[in-house]
Amino acid sequence: MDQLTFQFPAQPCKPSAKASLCGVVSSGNLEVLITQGAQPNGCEVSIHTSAQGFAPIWQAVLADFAAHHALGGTAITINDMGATPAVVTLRLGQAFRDYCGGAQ
Amino acid sequence: MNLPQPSPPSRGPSFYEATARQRVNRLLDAQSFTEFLPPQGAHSSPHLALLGLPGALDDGVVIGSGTLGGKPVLIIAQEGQFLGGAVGEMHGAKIVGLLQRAVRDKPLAVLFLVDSGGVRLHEANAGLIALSEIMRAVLDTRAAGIPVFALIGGVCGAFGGMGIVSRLCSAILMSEQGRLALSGPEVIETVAGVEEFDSRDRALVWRVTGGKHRYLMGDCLALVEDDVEDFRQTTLALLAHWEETAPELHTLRAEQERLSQRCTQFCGLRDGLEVWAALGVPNPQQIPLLERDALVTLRQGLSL
Amino acid sequence: MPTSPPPPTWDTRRQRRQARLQRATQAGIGRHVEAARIKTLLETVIAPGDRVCMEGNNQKQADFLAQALSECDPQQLHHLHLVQSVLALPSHVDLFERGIASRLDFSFSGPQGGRLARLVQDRRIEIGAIHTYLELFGRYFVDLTPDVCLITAQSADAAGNLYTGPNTEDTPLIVEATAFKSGIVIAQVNERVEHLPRVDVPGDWVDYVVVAPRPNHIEPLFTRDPAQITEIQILMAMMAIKGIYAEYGITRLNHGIGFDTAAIELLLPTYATALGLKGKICTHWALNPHPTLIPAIESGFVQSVHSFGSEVGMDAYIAARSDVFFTGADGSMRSNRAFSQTAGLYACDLFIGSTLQIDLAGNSSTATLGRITGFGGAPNMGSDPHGRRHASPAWLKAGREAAGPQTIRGRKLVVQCVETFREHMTPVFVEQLDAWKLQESLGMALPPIMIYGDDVTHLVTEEGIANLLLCRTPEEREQAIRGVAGFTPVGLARDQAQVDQLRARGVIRRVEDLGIDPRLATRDLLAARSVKDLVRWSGGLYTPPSRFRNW
Amino acid sequence: MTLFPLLDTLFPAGHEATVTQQVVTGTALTASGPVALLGTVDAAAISHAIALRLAGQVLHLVEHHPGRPLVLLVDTQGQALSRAQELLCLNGSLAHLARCIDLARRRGHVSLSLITGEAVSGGFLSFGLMADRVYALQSAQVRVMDLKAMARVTKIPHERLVALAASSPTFAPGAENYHRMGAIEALWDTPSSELLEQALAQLRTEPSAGDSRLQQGRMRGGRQEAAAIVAAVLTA
Repeated sequence: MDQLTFQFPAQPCKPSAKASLCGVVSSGNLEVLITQGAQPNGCEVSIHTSAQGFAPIWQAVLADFAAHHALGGTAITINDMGATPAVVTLRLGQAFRDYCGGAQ
Repeated sequence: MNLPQPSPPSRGPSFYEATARQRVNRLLDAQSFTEFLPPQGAHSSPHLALLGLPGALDDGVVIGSGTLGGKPVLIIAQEGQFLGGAVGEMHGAKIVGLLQRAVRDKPLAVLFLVDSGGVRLHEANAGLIALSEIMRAVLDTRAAGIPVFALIGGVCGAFGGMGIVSRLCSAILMSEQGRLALSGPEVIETVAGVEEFDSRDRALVWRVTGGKHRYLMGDCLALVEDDVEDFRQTTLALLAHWEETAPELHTLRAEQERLSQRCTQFCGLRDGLEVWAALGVPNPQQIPLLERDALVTLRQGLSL
Repeated sequence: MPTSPPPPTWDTRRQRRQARLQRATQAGIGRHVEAARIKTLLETVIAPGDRVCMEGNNQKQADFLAQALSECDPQQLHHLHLVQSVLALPSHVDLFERGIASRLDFSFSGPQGGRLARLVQDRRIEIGAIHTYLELFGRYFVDLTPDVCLITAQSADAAGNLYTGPNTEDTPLIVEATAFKSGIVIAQVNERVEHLPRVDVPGDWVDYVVVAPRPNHIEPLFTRDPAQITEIQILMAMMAIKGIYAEYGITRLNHGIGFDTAAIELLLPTYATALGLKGKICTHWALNPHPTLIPAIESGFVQSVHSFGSEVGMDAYIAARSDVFFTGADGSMRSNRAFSQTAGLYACDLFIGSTLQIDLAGNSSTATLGRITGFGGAPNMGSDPHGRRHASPAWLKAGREAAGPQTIRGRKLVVQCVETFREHMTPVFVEQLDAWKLQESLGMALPPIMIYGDDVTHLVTEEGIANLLLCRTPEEREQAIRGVAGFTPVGLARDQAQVDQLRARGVIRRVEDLGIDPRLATRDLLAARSVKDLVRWSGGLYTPPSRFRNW
Repeated sequence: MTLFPLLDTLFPAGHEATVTQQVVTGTALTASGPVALLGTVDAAAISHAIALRLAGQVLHLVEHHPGRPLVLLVDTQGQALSRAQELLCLNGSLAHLARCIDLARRRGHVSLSLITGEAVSGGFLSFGLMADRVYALQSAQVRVMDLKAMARVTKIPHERLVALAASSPTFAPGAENYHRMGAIEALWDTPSSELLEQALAQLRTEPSAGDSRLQQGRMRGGRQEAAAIVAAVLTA
């Protein structure tokens, strides 16, 4: 298991929920929890993943997501069991939509 | 053969496919659910972490309170997709805590959405003890006059200790996709051989453990569609007239008689088809294809 | 005094055949052979060095005869040259391990791919070539004509006429090549009957018939459980329908067997209908009877389906839908792999399938190290037939995109639909295919590439669609591929400026460029979410195999 | 120790026990009066037949000997593994057995289990673990699954499991682990009538104290999480 943490600069978001959770930790899937973070202009991500050695890909996937979404002021917790980047992006999108009440 | 006309399937949200969280939210009155020990602020199982496995923030079970038809209920929903919904230390303790809370808070009922293979092997001892505690807690809850309904229709069914727990509940509601048994077919196949139980023969697995068979045999009270809304409506209908009775010698005597009698009656049978034939079902091989309503009608016609 | 040369003989094959039949008669074997005497028959009528074709494709198998041949005495039968579509059964490989056969020309090996690779490395087998089906079928009539064929059918009558049932598949073709070049035709059947429902192979083309102790094995290869279709596959299916099927007006097509294409089939009654595409796309098919096509058929999308073979559990449904499927006077389906392959190659405007690896030139392969799997139908379906003459709007549009308005020919659309990573984070997009290493390690003449890059017209991934027809240089083509390769190393090494430019030109189109709302990509969009749903759609006519049931 | 010498040791004042088809039934005398004996031998696989015979005995006890303590003798390899058993809902018969023991408790019968041989999964859950207190002989084997099988199922290397088992009582087989986790009250090095009398006496002084295994598990350091989680649910 790998434990990874990342921080990305991001535009502040306007949350409409205290927290949102999407997905289930199961083969090829993951859970994404978004809660309030410490820095309004940044996003902190903490990952537990069963797939070892993919830190650069996580970095790229998350940086891309952070570049396209106003994630500032959030903390993202991820428990992963080998989800592909496509599934990661999908779950991040679902969780973020819930967190912002449908506003993108 | 009297075939149904081609028809697109009903499009309600599938109970089988939904996650535990989706089941809870769709089963209870809208917006009424409050989760106890929600994922935010929770930590996942330290035992899994020790084994190098990622855990889930809810440890595979969602618990909380809400309303059903405006009445207060407590709810437990196991997540079958996470490690087979299996019971570990934290998972089990959440359920025990919820049931203790039921004894204290006296909700109208506890809804137990079972979706589990039983003990989580990664925490085997903790899981087994937790299951024993859940068994005792279910009986305590019922003894306090609060019904506990088991709803079975998820990907993992109810196996192992959770199969026992389900049968300790006041009533079981199952969809035909649901399975209820003790040992999983894979376990029996591994130990006793493929001739004893071919776990890849899924039609056989369902004829032995599936919702329709359990319903025909009276091991579950209600057969429902694989639709969260149907689970909701059936639960509401049952609760409307439910009276939870304290455990009595005579009821257990009656159950002892029922179980003994049927062991004699169906002794040596190994397939649902044989049992259904013995029950007097005219075309047993048609049972798997029957729609839910037709099966319910058929059962009402049997002298059980 | 000069001796005159002996007069030439022009019927050595026929004489040889007569001699063999006579030996069998002397051994007391007539047209109808007892199962217990099958090995004697094979050892009597087959000779060392013969070319033998054992029927077996990806569905039905002459498994009883294959097993019997593999148990023959290698002292008597050796150096056989197998010429057959598929090397699928363990008994097929046993023939080489036991020294009965030594040479192989084939198309596909599937589950036996690992054992086959080891035999090649140990030099216990010589491989002539890995063919596409149509090439191998063609060579049966040119230079690989079987001396003996071992085939399988549903039933036979007293005269040796054969009924194949819905799974006719390769039988008529193999028999024709063998019987009309003085070969010997041996058939295993599931039953002897008084009257056949219909005659698929005339009895005078068949020399021996044996009732096998067990019915021939048929694999439910084309059954995809809708429950396993992912949201990503649904998203890609939406892109294919809106970005390719609708834009080119694809009416005649063939689908691969994966979940990606099953998703497309299950979106026709929902998503495609909502887009107003009913009657405008997907009306005519060269396709096995996929259970996942049932909702589209029931919704009135589909006018015609011709099939390579049947599918387990679909027979009653097919029989009840004779407007759609090709059925005999008896009511059951008649399939034919050679005809359907030809239809897929020449009469269809689009092939779409999936693969395990794609390189920077768009070459794709399902070969992995240590296995020789060969190809299924994909290479014929997934290639542009340069000899095609008849036009269709889709074919012309593609041709003009590739070569400008003055082009003198159209193009078939060949689409690869893949998620950029497979399970265990294995990238699909690679700098170099494993096929090249496999070629080297096994000393093959060609790398086992399934679909050549220059035949591929479109790539669909979760990141978008790349239209390779619009690329004008190899560099553009490479960047277009990188531009939809996601977070794979190939995708991360893209030239972002060039990719942006390709997107501006419409060569690469993202989900948002296609006007697709990714939030709709949920399993609720599937016309059927389970095998049980398919049964309901079929009105109970579809009876799925046990392993696909959860009721 | 085989059953009858063990019973002689535990009940010097006398006992009448019979074994038929792996089921032990009988009565024994203690200083404080008669107790009912009930259990299985030879690592019985619990089937419908065994579960129903055990349950029937418990119902007989409740009906005919109100208040008489119940001593459960545990020796089970788990549930019977067969298709015919599952066809008739084996989990249902085991649940029925558990309910019968629970009824006895609610009717004032104190109960203790003694693991004499094996105690495994379903057979243990529905019978031995339903008693007020569980004791085990030092030689008892308590488990869900052995580590080799567990390694196969969980795909975690066997050596890793063995190494981790040394520090964690959570997953490895062993009565001592179950003691640390609160499910077994004590291990009896040398079984004796004194130990049994003490255990019964203790039960009588704190009848129906409820399920205290969570607290025991926490106090003994074997289950660090469970009690706190239950408390948190109650205050959530």
